[in-house]
Order: sequence, then C-alpha cells, then structure tokens
Amino acid sequence: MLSYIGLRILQALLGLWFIATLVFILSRSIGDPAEIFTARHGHVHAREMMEERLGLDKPLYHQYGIYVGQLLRGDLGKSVRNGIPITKILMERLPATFTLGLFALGFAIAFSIPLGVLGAVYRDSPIDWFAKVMAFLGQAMPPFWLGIMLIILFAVVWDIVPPAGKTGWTSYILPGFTLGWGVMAGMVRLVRSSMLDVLDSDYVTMARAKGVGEIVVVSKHALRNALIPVITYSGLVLGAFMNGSVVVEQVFAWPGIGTVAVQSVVSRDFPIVQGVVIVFGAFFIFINLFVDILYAVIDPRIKYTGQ
Amino acid sequence: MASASSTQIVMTNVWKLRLISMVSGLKRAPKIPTVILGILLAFGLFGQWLAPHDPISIDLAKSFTPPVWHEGGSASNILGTDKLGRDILSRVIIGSRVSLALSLTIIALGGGAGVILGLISGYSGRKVDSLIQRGVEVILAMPTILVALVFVFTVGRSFESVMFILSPFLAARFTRIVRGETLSIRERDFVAVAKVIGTPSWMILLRHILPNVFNTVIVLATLEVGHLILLEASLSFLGVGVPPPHPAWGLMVAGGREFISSAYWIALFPGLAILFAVLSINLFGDWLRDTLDPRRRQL
Amino acid sequence: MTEMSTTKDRPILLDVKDLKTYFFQRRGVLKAVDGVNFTVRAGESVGLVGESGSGKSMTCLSIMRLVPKPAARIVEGQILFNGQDLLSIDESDMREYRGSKIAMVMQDPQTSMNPVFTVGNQVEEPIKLHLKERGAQAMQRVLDALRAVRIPSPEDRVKQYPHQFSGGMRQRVVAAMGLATSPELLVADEPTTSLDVTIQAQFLGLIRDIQKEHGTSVIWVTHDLGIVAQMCDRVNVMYAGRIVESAEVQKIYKDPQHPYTKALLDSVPVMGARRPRLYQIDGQPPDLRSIPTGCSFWPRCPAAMDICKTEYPPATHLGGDDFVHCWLAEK
Amino acid sequence: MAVSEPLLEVEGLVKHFPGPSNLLQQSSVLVKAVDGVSFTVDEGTTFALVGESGCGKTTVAKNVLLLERPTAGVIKFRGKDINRLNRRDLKEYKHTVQAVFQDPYSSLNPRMQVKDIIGEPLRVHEGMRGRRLQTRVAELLDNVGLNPVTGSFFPHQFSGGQRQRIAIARALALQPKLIVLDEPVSGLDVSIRAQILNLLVDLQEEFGLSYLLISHDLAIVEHMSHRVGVMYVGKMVELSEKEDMYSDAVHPYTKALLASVPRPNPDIAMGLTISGEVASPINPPTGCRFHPRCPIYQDSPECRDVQPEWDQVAPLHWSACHKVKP
Repeated sequence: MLSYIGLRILQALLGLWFIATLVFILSRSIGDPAEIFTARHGHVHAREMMEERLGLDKPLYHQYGIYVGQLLRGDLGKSVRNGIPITKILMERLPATFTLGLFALGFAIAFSIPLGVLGAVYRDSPIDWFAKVMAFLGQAMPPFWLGIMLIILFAVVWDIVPPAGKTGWTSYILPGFTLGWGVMAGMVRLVRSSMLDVLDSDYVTMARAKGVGEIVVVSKHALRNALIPVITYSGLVLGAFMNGSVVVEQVFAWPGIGTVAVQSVVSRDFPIVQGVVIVFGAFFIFINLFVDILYAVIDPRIKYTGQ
Repeated sequence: MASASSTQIVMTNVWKLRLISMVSGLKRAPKIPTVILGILLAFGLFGQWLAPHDPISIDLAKSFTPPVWHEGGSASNILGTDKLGRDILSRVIIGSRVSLALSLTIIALGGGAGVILGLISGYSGRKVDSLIQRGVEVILAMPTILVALVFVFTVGRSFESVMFILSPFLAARFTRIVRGETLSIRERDFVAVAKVIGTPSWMILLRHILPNVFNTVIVLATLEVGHLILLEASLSFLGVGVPPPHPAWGLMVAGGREFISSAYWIALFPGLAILFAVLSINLFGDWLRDTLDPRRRQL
Repeated sequence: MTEMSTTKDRPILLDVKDLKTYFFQRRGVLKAVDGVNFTVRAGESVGLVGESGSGKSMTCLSIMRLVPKPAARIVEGQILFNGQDLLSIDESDMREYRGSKIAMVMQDPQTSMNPVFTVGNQVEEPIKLHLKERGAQAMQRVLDALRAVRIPSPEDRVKQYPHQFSGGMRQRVVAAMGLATSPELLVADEPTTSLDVTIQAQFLGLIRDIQKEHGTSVIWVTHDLGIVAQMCDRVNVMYAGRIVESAEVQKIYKDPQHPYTKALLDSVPVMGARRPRLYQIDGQPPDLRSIPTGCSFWPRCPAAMDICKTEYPPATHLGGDDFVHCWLAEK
Repeated sequence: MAVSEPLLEVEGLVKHFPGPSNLLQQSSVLVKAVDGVSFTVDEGTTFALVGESGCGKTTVAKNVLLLERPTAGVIKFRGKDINRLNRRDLKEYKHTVQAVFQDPYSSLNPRMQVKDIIGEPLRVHEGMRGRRLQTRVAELLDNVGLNPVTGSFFPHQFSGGQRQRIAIARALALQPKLIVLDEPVSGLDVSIRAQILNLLVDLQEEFGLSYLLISHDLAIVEHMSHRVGVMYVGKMVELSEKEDMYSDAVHPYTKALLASVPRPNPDIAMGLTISGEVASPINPPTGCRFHPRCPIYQDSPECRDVQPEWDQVAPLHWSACHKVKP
C-alpha cells in the first residue's frame, strides 16, 4: 500500500515537472515576453529591467534553470505590471475560487448520487426521467449563458440574490449552481450507468439470495461498488470544473484566480497567467493522486496490483 | 452444393442489405434531435439563403427592437435586434456556421491524430506507449480554456489559431479511448490467429483492429462535437474566439450581457441555439452509442 | 449410492408445478422456462441437466424469485415449498426463505462475492439476518461455517477479501454463506464449471458430506453428465425450457427413454469406453423466441414422427416420480 | 528417408515471464509458466497436453505458434529450430502450422465477412484473389460442413459450433501439416461438442493432419489423441501412449487427475480425491512440484528438495516421480 502511494506521488511529481516545462516552452515560443509587454508600454528602460528580472538576456537552458529553481522555491515570479509577487496575488484570490468550487462540488454530489442511484433502481420511472433531463440539460447548457439567464431571473427580475461579486453567502448561490450543474450532469449519468452494471452483477444476486433486503442491497452491496468508477471519473470531471470556473468567475465578477487570469491575459501580464496554469495543473494532478489513493481505500483489490 | 457463383450473388445482396439496414437504422434514431441536427446542418450550409436579413448590416434606427411577441416588436425581426439593429435570427442562423465548421475541423484533425496515436500506443506497447500516455496525461491536466486564452490572445484571434490550440486537447481524449480499446482488441484471439498465419502488423492494425475501434470512434466523435461547440462558445464569450464581424453564438451572448436588464433577447436566443444544438447532438450520440457500442455507457 | 433407494419414500420438500418464466423483449417473447414440473424430496439430490439456453438456470432463479427484472417475469405456475406456494407470498416473506431455508451457489466464484467486503462480513450476513445473532456469537458461527467447508485457518481468513482466495476456496466460502443457516434446500447452479478437475472433486465431495450430515436437499444444475451421475438421486433432462424426461439416476443412464437423453449420453466421450465415433446430434438447439411447434426436439430427433411435428407429447408416467414427454413412449 | 522423424520436437522448453512490475523496479519474481518440457508430435497423429489451470499447457502452444519466444530450450519443426528460421522458412512454417482457439466468439473478427476470414491466409500467403479465392473458400466451407452461401455472412450470424467450424476452415485453408487445437470444444455445448470432435477426427484422416491438442478434459483427450503428456505447474509429469496413460498411469498426479473425473455412470464412484490447491507458477514448491498435494509423499526429503528426473517406466512411457521407479 505504502509503496503504491509512493509510486503515485512520484508519478504526480513527474507530471508536474512535465507541465512546468511545457508552460516554459509555450511561454518562450509565443514570443519574447519582454517585447510583448514593452511593445505596449514602450519604455526601453522598462525593457532592460524586465530582461534582467526574467533572465531573458541569458541562453535558453539557463533561463530554464532559473525558472525551475524559482519553482522549486515556490516562487512563481512577479507581476510585470506592478511587481507584486505572483504567489501573493494567487494566495489572495485562491480562497474565493476554492470555496466556490467546494460549494459547487457539494451541490453536484448532493444531487448526483441520489438521482443516479434512484434513476438506476427505478428505471424509466418519473424520477429516472427527471434525472435524465437534468443531466442532458446540464451537459448542453453553456455555463456563461446559464449564468446570465440566472442573473436575469433571480437578480434582475426577482431580486432575491446579488447579481455579481462576493458579498455574502447568498452570492454563492448563482455561481455555485451554474458551475455545479454541468458537473452534476456528468456524474448523474455515470452513477446511474455504473449502478445499473452493478445491480446486474452476480454478487448482488447472491446478496438477494441470502435474504438481504433491497435497501441494504442497494446501499451496501451495490453503491460502494458503483462508486468505484465514479471516483475514477471524478478526477477527469475536475478538468471540466476548472474550465467552468474561469468562465463562471468571469460572468459573476467573482474575485477568484480565474478572473485574475483573464484580466492578466488581457493586460499581457504573462507571468501571472503562467502561474495560474501551473497552479491549476498542479491542482489537477494532485486531486487525481488523491483520487487514486481513495480508490485504493475503497477497492481492496487495488493495493495488490500496484505492487 | 452451391457453386462459387451463387456465393457472388449473395455477396452483392449483402451490400444492398447493409445499405438498407443503415437507412432503416437511421429511421429508429430519435426524431426530434435528428430533425434539429438537420436544421442545424441546413443553417450551416445554406445560411445565407435562409437568413431573412444580412447578419452584419447595421441599422441603428432599429436597435433594440424586441422580439415580435413584445409590444414594439416587428414581424421583420422575429427575434428582435441587437444594439446595432442587426437581426438576431439571421445572426443565430449564420452563427451556426462558425460553431459547426470549427468543431468539425477539430474533430477531423485532432480526432484523426488521436485515433492514429491511440492505435500506435495501444498496439506497440511498453516504451512508445508510456511516452504517449505521459503526453496525454499532461495535456489533459492543462486547463483548456486558460491555455487557449493565452495562446489565441498572443498569436491573434482567428479560425486557425482556435483550431490549432484546441486540436491537441481533443487528440488527447481520442488517444486515451482508442488506446484502451486497442489494448483489449489486441488480446482477442482473432489477432493471435492473424499473427499465427503471418499477417503483417500493418495489416493487423488496418484490417483487424481499426474496424473494431471504428464504432467507438464514431460515437466519441459525435459526443465531442457537442463538447467542442460549448468550448468554442466559451472562448468566443471570453473574447478569443473567431473574430467579428462573423457572428458567433458565444460572442453574441457576450454582447448581450450588458443589456440583460433591458434587452434580454440579445443574450437569450444565441444561448438557446447553443443549448439545442448541443442537446440534440448529445442525444443523437447517446442513441448511436446504444446501438453501435453498448458496452461504453460511460463515454 | 446405496442409500438412494430410500429417498423416493421421503416427503416432498419442493414441488414445482407448470412453471413458466418468460423474457419480454422488443423482438418478442423468449420462453426461457415453459412449463416445468419436478419435485425434490427431503434429503434428495436432484439434477437439472441441459445445454445452455435450456432454461435450467432460469428455473433456479425462479425458485428463488430472483429472475432479472424487469425483462423477465414468472408468468404462471406454482412453487410449493413444504406445501407453501412461494409465488403467492409477498416479497418480505420471500426474503425469510432466501438464505435461510433455501440457499444458492452460483456458477462463477469470481463474481459471486462482493469484492469490497471481507469474507467474514459476507458470511456473517445471513447469520445476522436469519439467526438474529450478533457479535462474538455470530463470529463463532462464521468460523464454524468456514470450518465446515474446510477452509484452513478461518480465524485469519475472515479478515481477508475475496480476491485473496483461490477459485476453489471462494466457491467453498459461497457454499458456507449458504449453509451457515442450515437450509433445507441448496440450489447449486453449475457451481464447479469454472473449477479445475481436482478442485471440483474436492467440492463435490464436500457437498456430499454436508448433505449426508444435515440431510440437505440439493438441486444440481449442470451440463456435465458425469457430475449428475455422481451426485444425484434423480435426474431431470431439460430441453428448450421444458423437462423432457425425469427418472432415477440408475434408470436414466441404463435405460434412457427420451431420444434427446439417449443422444446426449451417446454424444459425450466417456473415459474407458473407447467409442470409435461419437453420436452426433445434428442441428442447433432452437431459438427460444420461436420454438418449433409440437415437440421442440423433433427437428433434431432421429425418430421423429408426424405427430411430433404438431403436438407436444404429454407426460407418460413410468412408475414412481418418473415421467417422459415423448410420443414414442405413448405407445 | 530413414524412419520417419517427428514432425515437431519440443526439447527442454522453458518460458519464464517477469512477474507484475512497476515503474520503480523490475519485478524480481518470475512466473515459471513452463519449466523444462519435452515431447514430440509425429506426423498424422494427435499429441495431447493435459493439465489443470496454470500448468503451462497454453504457454507451450503459444511458443509452438511463435506467439511467445522461449526463455530456453528448442522447438524444432522437421528438424529446424523454429526460432532461427530465415525469412523464407519462417513463411513456410507459418504456412504449415495453424491454430484453432478455445473461444469461437473471440477468434473471429466480428467486422469481417466469413469469406474474408477464411480467405485471409490465402491472401497473405498465396496472394489469391477474386474468383479463385471464392472457389477455394466455398470448398473449405463445404469441408467443414457449412453451406458455401454463408460465406458472405458475418460471424454474429452463426452459433458457437458453426463459428468453430469457420475457425477450423480457416486453419485448413493453407493445407497445413500441424494444427494446434487449444481447448477447441470447451466453449461449446455438449451436443455441439460431438459434432466438432467428429469433424476434427474426420479431417485428420482425410488430410493426414497432425494435432497438438491442449485440453483439461481427460475424456476428450482419450477420445482424440494418440499420445498424452500430463503437465503440472510448468513441468511434464508423465508422458505415454494414450492406452498406457488411461490404464497404467504411474504418476500420483496423473492417477489423482483420472480419479477426479466424474464418470457419467452412477455405478463407477469417483475415486480418491487429493487435497490442496493447484500450486502457483510464481513460487512453485521446491523439489517435486506436486509434493505438497501428493498422497504418497510421506515427508520424503527427496521429494521435497530434489526435482525428479525423467524415468522410462515402460516402452514409450515416461514419468517424473521419485517414488515410482521402473
């Protein structure tokens, strides 16, 4: 078990290094960041300062060395606009993104598991249809549009929640719902189909043959097995989640890192964007790591194949 | 004893049968999504003849005309007009073109690359496989929208740049699925028999493996079209899609955002267009999967 | 098999009457079980023999009332267990029978145990449910049950998961799950098909010993005529959803009445028999969506007559519980 | 030509697989799937390898079919090492040796028409096309008892037994000398088994085929084969003519195996069974691999520590057991 976790951590670190390198290559191949920035602000002096700060006057492998060294120290560099360390900017913004994400995820889980399970158990019943409709709508609605429509209805027409910004707990409702619905949609379908597979399995028939009641069959024997593919998938859902959060933060003027990233792109403050990409990538990789470990805890078979 | 000639007669019949079964299979497709898809396709192909107005001609006198069922609406602009007085309906119709063209191109490019990489990765095994898989993992770990945002913003907004940056993400998804499928087909006995016979590897890939992953690829491609339409719309919304004045649905929603309290219709209708397009593609893809590839309920 | 002669005087434990279980599919009705009659007496081993698709497994699931919903439905018949019709009681009463009076072992030991719970947990389940025992007492029962199926060092084994057991051991654990509550009837659905020969021999011996000790009745579902000969007192031969012949084991091997039974016995290679050539039943088993009219075996039957093609032969009783459905026996 | 040399000779075949490994280290455990197996297959006869799961019989077949390369040992076909053939001889070998596998569902490509499935070896080796190919395919279908009209059907339109006939037709296409039959009927129903077994026997006579039969079913092996080798956990424990094996088996494992088969005759009771599990090839027991389950082991240190040698116990009858010596 321990060696398995160790191995997964090693793989995660490797993945992280890949991402960092890719970001480096991408940022250098897009064009000279100093030039892009100064082209707009036009100070020769500023350019020299920038070059020095980023080590742009040195050969590429040297720049890469500096870059990796800084990353290892947890230093993502400074904003080219105002010189504030990027770690500081991100740390300020991260909690807002994180809490919104948790809210949305909580919403998604709270609805998707019961809907998926009930849909599978009572196939083709009204609840199954409801689950299907929710799922299909969630997967087809563009989140930015959903957000705007919700603002029109709940903030403009009925005025029960704030339309944008982060003011109190009520301001979580619209963005959280917008972000959560899409994720929920995927999960409902996954829970339902994986539950259907499990309910067909021999061990569920065996449990029934032992005289176990239907509620226990579903909640004990079936659900835990059905969640295994759901957990595997949840790591991937996160990708959609991150995409969604950039857009949703934008729609609701949410003070998270997604908004910062979009602003920085517009103002050409690339070190910030670079930092956000690395943070998102790291987040994705470590959530997947966590998911794998969780997987091993739920499914006793994993520990042994990993060795 | 039937002679060889009777075999040939039956053979031609089988081709006919195949065609018939394909057509009759399509008859069982879900009706409404298929019709919407048909309309969508018609919009994309013949938009300029179907649209009642020129989608980019500005007529400030008509700006903010509400849809026809509102007071002040006009029958010539059924879904109303935007700030510059452009006809919403015409823009929605023409807007389908960008969505469709972009997602189909990306499916062809990225999907094609993904299928090839997936086949190679799954069939060759060990080193080549793990190299490709690491690459796929990294790409999948990247926040698509952010990367696309940065890229398009720096190299400039164009059809090509959006296509260029989204294709690898799609390729990665295809690679993963096709690889998995290839791995399992590779273990089937008919591949072993082909090796025993001495069938060359390229022929095994082409004749034995590729036809067996084909259904999965078709289903995946269909479902990914919906995904790409959403992605493209998001990018347009953020202002890095295909540049104006070509109407794109995402861009239209973004344009209507400022006027949500006064002219909701500017944002509503292009959004609905996206919703219906993606919904019907997904429903169609779902049906395809159930008929072609019932094992892959998770796709 | 000396004690065999005694079983036919024992009281009837299970009486299946005209059981019909159909699958309702888009492409038509699939008659998996189409009018099955047989009895199981107390302490008796009864074989259900047939090829795949003959309806033997579905008969078992019907007895347990576990046919796959919603596609399959028991449409007709009675299943009398100690005189009580299991098809007329409600679901919660049926649960009292399952795992307590009737236990089941399924074909594949790899899939018939839940992979995410320990073996102890799963063996304990019926004990808790039906014997209402808890804690140390229940644990003691679990250990006893595992010992009874000859699992070495059960104290350590209860904490392990199914994947840590070999196929043969797993199947014994499944048997332990069923037998822990001392059921009156064990339904064994091809329990040894996936086991190796020597492991199969162990399992067969184990079940025979337990049966001798507790007087459990067993329904053996199998396609292996060897297992039937070794394990059963009575044999029911199934073809296309019906029992075509039912007889005591000695009789069926010495003097089979139905042409299908005869053909089946002649078509398997037998060790030591040195058959130069196997008897060959031509054709395929029928599609259960369109079973031939008349006797379902007639298209493959070497002795088919005109009447066979139009009318299903009624049961001809041959003394005792034995019967055969064949027009030849009618004469 | 001298006295007919054997068609296929397997000498001291060893196949070890690396155990499950991970990124950090190559696994140190070896799966000793086959660990020194020798036998010969004579022209026109059937040699059967029989044993329980994990005994390595399928691995032997894969080595003969060149789907695996041996770790050690030599496989000779007509006197030539099949792993050192030049291009032309290799092509010739693949022309002469064919296979029929267990699962008739997995062994036919579901996306190919039957005529393409059967025609594939003809296309690859003889470049046959068009009308000639069609005629030959029709002939092959007829050989295995299928209507040639079915050539344009797809595999899913056939039942298991018919699929196995198609697989046999494909194996016959190049008029091979040797066909490896890996559990050819275990996926089939009882009444269909007889059809396929009879067909295989008929074809052997008609075309003078040799079979290497892999099976766990002792009754089928007796019915089909001329010589039999019994395997246990990677080792051959007994090898003899079929008649000897079934009447005068000497190795305790062979005896146990024969006794474990339930006879379809209520008057012949099952013999003594042996206890214990089939050992794992990952960590096989020392000495004689059968000793932990052996009924005549009696704590003999020889059995525990020393691998038994091959002894000839009768003409054409060998066994590897310390306790049973000639």
